[in-house]
Amino acid sequence: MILGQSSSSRIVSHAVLVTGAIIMVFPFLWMILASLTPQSEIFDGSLLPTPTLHGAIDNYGTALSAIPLLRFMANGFVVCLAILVLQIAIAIPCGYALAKLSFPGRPILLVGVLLGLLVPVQIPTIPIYIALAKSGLLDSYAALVLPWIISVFAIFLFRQFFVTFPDEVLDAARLDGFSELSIAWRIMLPAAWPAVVSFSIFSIVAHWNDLYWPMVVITNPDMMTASLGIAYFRQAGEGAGNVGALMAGGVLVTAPLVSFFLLMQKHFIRGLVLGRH
Amino acid sequence: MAALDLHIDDIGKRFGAIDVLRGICLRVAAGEFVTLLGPSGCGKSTLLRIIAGLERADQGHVRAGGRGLDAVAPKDRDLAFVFQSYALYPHLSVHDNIAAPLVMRELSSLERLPVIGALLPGAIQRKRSIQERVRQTSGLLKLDALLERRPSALSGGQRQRVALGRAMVRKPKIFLMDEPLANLDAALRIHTRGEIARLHKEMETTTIFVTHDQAEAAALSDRVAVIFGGELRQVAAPADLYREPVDLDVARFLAQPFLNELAVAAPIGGGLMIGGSRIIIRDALGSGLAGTLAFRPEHATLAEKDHPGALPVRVTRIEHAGIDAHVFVDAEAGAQFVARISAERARSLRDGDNLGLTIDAERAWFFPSNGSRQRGDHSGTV
Amino acid sequence: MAALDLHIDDIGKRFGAIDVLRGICLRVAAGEFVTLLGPSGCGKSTLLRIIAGLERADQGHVRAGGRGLDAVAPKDRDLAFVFQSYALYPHLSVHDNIAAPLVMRELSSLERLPVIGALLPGAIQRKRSIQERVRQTSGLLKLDALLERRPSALSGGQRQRVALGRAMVRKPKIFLMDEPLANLDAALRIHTRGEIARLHKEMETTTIFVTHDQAEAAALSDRVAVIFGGELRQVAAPADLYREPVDLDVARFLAQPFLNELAVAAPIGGGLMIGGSRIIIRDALGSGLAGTLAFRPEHATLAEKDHPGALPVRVTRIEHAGIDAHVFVDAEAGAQFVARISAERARSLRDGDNLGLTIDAERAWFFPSNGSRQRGDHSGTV
Amino acid sequence: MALANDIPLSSLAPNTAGRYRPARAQAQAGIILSVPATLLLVALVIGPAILVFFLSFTNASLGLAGIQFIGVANYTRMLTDPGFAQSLRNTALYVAVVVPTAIGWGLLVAVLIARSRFAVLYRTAYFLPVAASLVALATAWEAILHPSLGFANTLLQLLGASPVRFLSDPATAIYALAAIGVWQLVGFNMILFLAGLSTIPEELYEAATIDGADRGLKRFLLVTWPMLAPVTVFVTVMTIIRAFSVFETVAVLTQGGPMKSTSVVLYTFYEEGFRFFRVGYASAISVSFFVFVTFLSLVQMRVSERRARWKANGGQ
Amino acid sequence: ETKLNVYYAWPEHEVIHKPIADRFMADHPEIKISFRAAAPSYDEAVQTLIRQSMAGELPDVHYVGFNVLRPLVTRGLVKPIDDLVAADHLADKGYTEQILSLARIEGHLYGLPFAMSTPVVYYNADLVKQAGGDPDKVPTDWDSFVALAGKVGALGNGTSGMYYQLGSDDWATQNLVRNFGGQMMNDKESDIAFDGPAGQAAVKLFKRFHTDGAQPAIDSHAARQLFTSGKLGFFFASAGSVSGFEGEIGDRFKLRTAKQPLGAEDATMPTGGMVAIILTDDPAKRAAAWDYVKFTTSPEGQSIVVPNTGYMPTNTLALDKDHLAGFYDKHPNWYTSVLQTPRARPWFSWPGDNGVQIGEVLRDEMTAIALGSKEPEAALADMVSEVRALLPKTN
Ligand SMILES: Nc1ncnc2c1ncn2[C@@H]1O[C@H](COP(=O)(O)OP(=O)(O)OP(=O)(O)O)[C@@H](O)[C@H]1O
Ligand SMILES: Nc1ncnc2c1ncn2[C@@H]1O[C@H](COP(=O)(O)OP(=O)(O)OP(=O)(O)O)[C@@H](O)[C@H]1O
Ligand SMILES: O=P(O)(O)OC[C@H](O)CO
Ligand SMILES: [Mg+2]
Ligand SMILES: [Mg+2]
Repeated sequence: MILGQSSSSRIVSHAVLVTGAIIMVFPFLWMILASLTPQSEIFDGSLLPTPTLHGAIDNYGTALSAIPLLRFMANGFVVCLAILVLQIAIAIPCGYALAKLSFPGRPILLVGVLLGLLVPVQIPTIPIYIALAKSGLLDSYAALVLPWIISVFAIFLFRQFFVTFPDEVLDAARLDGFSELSIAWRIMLPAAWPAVVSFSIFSIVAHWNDLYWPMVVITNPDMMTASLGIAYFRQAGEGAGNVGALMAGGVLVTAPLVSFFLLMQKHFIRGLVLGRH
Repeated sequence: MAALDLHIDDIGKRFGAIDVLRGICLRVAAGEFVTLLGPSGCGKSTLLRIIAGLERADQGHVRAGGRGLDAVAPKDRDLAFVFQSYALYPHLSVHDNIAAPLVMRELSSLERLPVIGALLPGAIQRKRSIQERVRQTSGLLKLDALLERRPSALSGGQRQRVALGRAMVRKPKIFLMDEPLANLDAALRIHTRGEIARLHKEMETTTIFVTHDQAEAAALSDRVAVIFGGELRQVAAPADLYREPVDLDVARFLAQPFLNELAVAAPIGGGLMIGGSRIIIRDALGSGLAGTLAFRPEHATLAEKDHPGALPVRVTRIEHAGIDAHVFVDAEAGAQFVARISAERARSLRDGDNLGLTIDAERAWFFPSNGSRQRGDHSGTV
Repeated sequence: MAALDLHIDDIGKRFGAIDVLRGICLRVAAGEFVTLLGPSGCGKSTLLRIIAGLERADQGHVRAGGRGLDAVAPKDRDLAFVFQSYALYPHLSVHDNIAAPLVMRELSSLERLPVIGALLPGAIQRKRSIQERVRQTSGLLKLDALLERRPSALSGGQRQRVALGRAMVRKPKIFLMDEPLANLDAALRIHTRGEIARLHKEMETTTIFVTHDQAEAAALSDRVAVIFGGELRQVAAPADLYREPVDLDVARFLAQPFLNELAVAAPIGGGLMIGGSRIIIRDALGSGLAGTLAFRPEHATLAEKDHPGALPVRVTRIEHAGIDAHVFVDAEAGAQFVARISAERARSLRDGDNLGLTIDAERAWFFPSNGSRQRGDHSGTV
Repeated sequence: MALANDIPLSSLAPNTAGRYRPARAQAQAGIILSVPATLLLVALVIGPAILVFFLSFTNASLGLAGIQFIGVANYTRMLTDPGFAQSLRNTALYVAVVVPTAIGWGLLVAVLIARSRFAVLYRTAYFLPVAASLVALATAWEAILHPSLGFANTLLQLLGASPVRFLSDPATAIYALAAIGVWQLVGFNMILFLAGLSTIPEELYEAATIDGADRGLKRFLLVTWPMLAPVTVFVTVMTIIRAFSVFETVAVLTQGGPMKSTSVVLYTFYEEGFRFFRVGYASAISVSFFVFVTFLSLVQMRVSERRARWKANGGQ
Repeated sequence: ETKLNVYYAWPEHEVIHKPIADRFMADHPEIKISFRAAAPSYDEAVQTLIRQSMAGELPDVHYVGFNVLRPLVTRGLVKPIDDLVAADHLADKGYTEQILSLARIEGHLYGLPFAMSTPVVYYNADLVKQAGGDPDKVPTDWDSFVALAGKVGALGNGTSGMYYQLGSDDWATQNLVRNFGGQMMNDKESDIAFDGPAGQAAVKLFKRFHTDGAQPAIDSHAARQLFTSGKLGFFFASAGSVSGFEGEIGDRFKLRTAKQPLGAEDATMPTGGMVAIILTDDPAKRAAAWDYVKFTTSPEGQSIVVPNTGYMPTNTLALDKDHLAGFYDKHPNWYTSVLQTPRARPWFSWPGDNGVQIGEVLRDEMTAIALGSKEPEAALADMVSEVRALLPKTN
């Protein structure tokens, strides 16, 4: 620690941070409180909902019985996981090739990747939707997963990560008898682990939250993802619906991911840092 | 173990418009320890990588034990490479790092798989044999206690030993080492260099070692190959190199910490006036050549101020160097020299003292501006 | 320029459970050049950072020119710090890097703004003065041609010079340098160390210099302070340190590349039998102390195998080191020694030669296992 | 004297044909490794994007057969369509609020957190919105922002202010959505900035301390801000793209209302394409969207390029 | 075994669809009913259907809003069922021609009406009493109604007077125009008609709701929450929500319904509700679907629909003693809509492909009036021009 940090500036900085943190956390707090409060008392004029046991039982009971919430979440997990695994499986070799191998077409591919980085993900959705419709794949996991398995962002991220990976290790591997393919899988993949973690968070956040695409391709409730499911649940009862139960559903949908991310926070930062050196 | 000789034949390499290597020819005998020495960027690493097959030469050939290597893939060249940055696999334990070259060579992809691999009959035996050899190597390098650690949990010196282990484990016929000591601190560098010497002695593997530290090169090598700007200037045993550098560049580079130099516009009648005395440069006699007279600090002596034939100088700085000391002196007309004298004697000297500098002309060199050096021979006193 | 003396008084520092520094007392005279020397992790940087105010001592005081610094912010301590990694601002040009300490001190935030700043009357003058001083400094360091470049476009040596320039530009009263040469290659390290010596001579600023390279310490310093494990073991001029190390650690550390050591279980009647001769260790006489006899390679000589009183040894390796060579020999019972002899003589030696080793007992030390060293005195022949 | 060079034998060195080429082995591997990504890139990104470009010159309509080339009619319609103009305005407003606020706040938090003793606590709090399911939390926001019963208005009334119909008032709805957008992005940007901050060598701060920039704005301007330049470019581009692509909150909370005051470009695109099936027109919107975002990102990158150049040069 | 895929609007209607399907499957073990995720509104449902039709993913049975049957017919997604109706002699089974006509387009019958509603006034009897009104006699003319609402709004404590819900389609807007004896388009559908005096009166009245009736300019989600938490006097919505409201309100206050005030003698109102239609082409499925559609509209099906929503039955036999006889006596809140049936007319359906978007235009302009950002006349003028642009050019 450096000498001479004034305590007044420290107090100001804490005040700023605490205020912001309260704003950040408040919706969660409200959601949790509302999920424990009987529907009729949530908007009873008090500042915050006041939880009761039977309210909690009611709301969570409704959330779990009125809609197949667990099924939605399971769909969400399957979809996010499938997308993530495929994205990584496709992006890592490509990122490695772009970073460390010179092959014909590499400059073009690199330009393609950079261009792809600029194309907002919604742009190609109309042709993809038509293609999925024509091949009868709407309302399926394939429809939810396929369009996203190529992530130019992942390719770019891994490429940046690999560019900083020491060439000497690759040379050592070549001398040790690794083929280029086994270098990609046996050396680059484990080495990219921190970047994989970072990317996973980017990817899971994006696809867990995505409403746009599920809204377009999914009509069968058996195939709904968590986001779509909650949006759907929200419509029930002409929207005013059962706020308590809705919040209970929100808590259930949010909890696993939040806990997972909080655990992974540090790795996330580390992955980003390593990718940048 | 059988070592191989290595013939490097007229190797040339360009990167873009730059000739990084030009017509390098070098023969390394089986079991010999040769150092490539030269300033940064002179092409040492490039040459080493060409030998390893990691880089393709634009011209020339490499042959080992009589076999041309040009068409051989790096992993089949039966040589091992030790990198300056160690180049360990960061995700593998020390054991697995050392085992990697064996595993990749001796196990099929199927056999390398963790569970299935264990079920294949041949694989078990081969895996045992690999483990045995890793154990031997780690014993030799005193790494036994570290086998389970990741490289990130090792000190620089330990990492370097693991890198050596990985290179040694499959008993290659030729060792290539690219500044393996550069990242270590002074004490560790000297210690590890002793270890490399010991290992070479034990295994007698043909070794090519890259460094830009002349002391390291001198301490380790049978012969030193000095490279400047992509050209091989001189190949010689350390002692010979010390005594007979072929040109001013080499002399300077090998004279760390210091080389005394005196520009000579044109010798007067083949001789040179220093401090009222004339040094006859025999080889330049009558040629009227311009050039540089050079001599090492240890070949200069400090005498009384009015010593006959000595150059009058004034002490400007004294640097201690163990048993000796370097004394920096100014001569007239701004020339500066360094003399290496015993620390004992240096104790009696002070900055500002007026002394006389004499040169051991037998050991001084004359390097004409164009061409290689001629030994400066003394005539009479200096 | 007026230099300040520096008193370091009983400094102690803990990190967690570890005592990183213990009761360090050191007085540096105004204008003196003192080096902190010690192995990695011994606390050199921590001490330097405490002096700079970058770290707070748990105990003790730092005073400069009689003024207590404990309550003074780093920027007001009137000292400059040169970092091992140079710590240049990568986004600023060389000029702006050097100017940074002046700009930060002498211009207000408003005046630093590019356009508005130029409109403020006082600022223009002060900016001119800053530019003038930057120019002076860059002239001194031969950086004029590089002023517009970014650090990334400089070589290691140039970066180091910029770092020095940034430290010098505001003419601080004390220089602190933390291994400023560690990242340079061998040749450049020696060159830059000469430059630092020259600058110190010109400016006569009190300087504390950290290194773990004993040659560097010896070459540069008026005095060297040797630290081991957070303790100050010895402070002495390089030549004294060379001759009279206070304990075995110091002796070893200062004996790079090598120190000969011989464990002595218990001197027989205050004497020690080597090669059939007895060395009398005067200070241990009659005390029956156990300890280590140590001597430097340059204080061992190689004689004929049957030289009277010489220890019979066999040559195992010869390392060339310029005018000298290190000869590694094995004695009976596995003891190993190194002798430094002239390269001339070494040429006649071969591995496996049988010779006799004699020790210059006048220069050998005896370090009892507990306590500091006693000089080993010879009795009769060795 | 030692022999300087051995004698070259190269005169009889003939074929270079059999030479092992490290480059060729790598080229083969490079192609194999990049083929899946290349194919998918073409099939799922570039191909469709090109198709969209062509569709934007047609009157294609989902479900109705027969496509006609109608030139730039979709584009001229876009220019004259007040609905589209409105959605552009809304998007611009949203972006103008979200981008600077989310970046500035994220940066402020990161800088303050980096030196705080409660860093983990704060970081966790700010990171929560990133990890949450936006749709669920949007609903919580809706309740909090309820025009009369919500927490926000209860609080306002307690403080003596008159209630604000956040999401029901066309004058405030887009800002309410922007606030939710900021809420969700701050933590994300903070994490990116924290990652950037952790790469700044401590020695640089120490050098600044000794140079006289030992705290506050001085130090921030001398070290932190310039050193964060590359991260800032990244964060800015990411934030711009995400702000332009706002969809979830609109779809869930306002469906573009009230009175189209929150119909942003992407939502308009969705409505035109997937609700009203005007594929041609939707394509034209998305093409313009792409051009616009690309243009903005490029401008941003160019502006920051100079600041970041030292990094690109591999600055120490 | 035949599988039927059923799709309906309004997720909260699960409370009727699921029990009906269960009961049906119990009787027809060979038929398996599965549901698609409910659409949030009739308009969304039809958009989704059109999308699904392109993917060949149409459900087998759908409950289409009366207003959006027409675009499905125009797109050829539904086939007439006149033959089936005739073959089964449905006319004798409680399906009156008046009700079937709601599903008739250009002379063909495309489905069986499943539920019917009219707009009713829900009110908080406690608040009305507090404001000095008579909970048993809600005003039947707009002036006194608006005045009473204004008084409720003036009660303070965060209370608002009324909320005329625009909803997610044009039903409520049509209702206001019809309330003054107007229509949306002329009889030949050659031009719009809502810009006449009735339309003028409608938009002006809507403005008065806000200026005089203490209607807050908030979205219907928020308003509904306001009403159910006892802070709103009157709420205009479909009679189909009675059961939902009662459930949400519980005994927090006394919920009652009343007939809408009338703006003109010839006032009419659009009939809300939906038609069960068959979308599948597969003969086996069609047969099963026909059985299902008949069942849902049978007295048995209807006796599930009515108590759980508030809709009026579409099958007259449902009121018999085995089913709903006596139900209305016990549930006066349900009966209000029945009282309004003489004025009920088909919910007008827009020609062309843009019906849904026309609905949006109307809603947006009405919202502008609510927010005071446009004068009623200006808003009406804008509606006229925008709707014209969206109507088929051939007209
Ligand atoms: N892949 C490459 N592309 C272009 N130039 C290269 C490449 N590799 C090396 N060079 C250039 O070739 C020259 C020789 O490089 P090399 O690495 O062999 O030098 P070196 O003697 O090993 O130097 P050092 O002591 O710094 O390691 C340098 O000028 C370098 O910049
Ligand atoms: N901030 C810190 N927290 C905990 N331990 C520290 C910290 N800084 C230094 N240390 C420990 O204090 C000891 C002394 O560190 P210091 O950096 O002063 O050593 P040094 O002599 O400069 O070593 P080197 O030559 O490697 O630079 C080391 O053991 C180090 O691990
Ligand atoms: O009566 P419903 O349930 O058909 O609904 C009618 C309208 O859609 C309400 O806006
Ligand atoms: Mg190199
Ligand atoms: Mg240090």
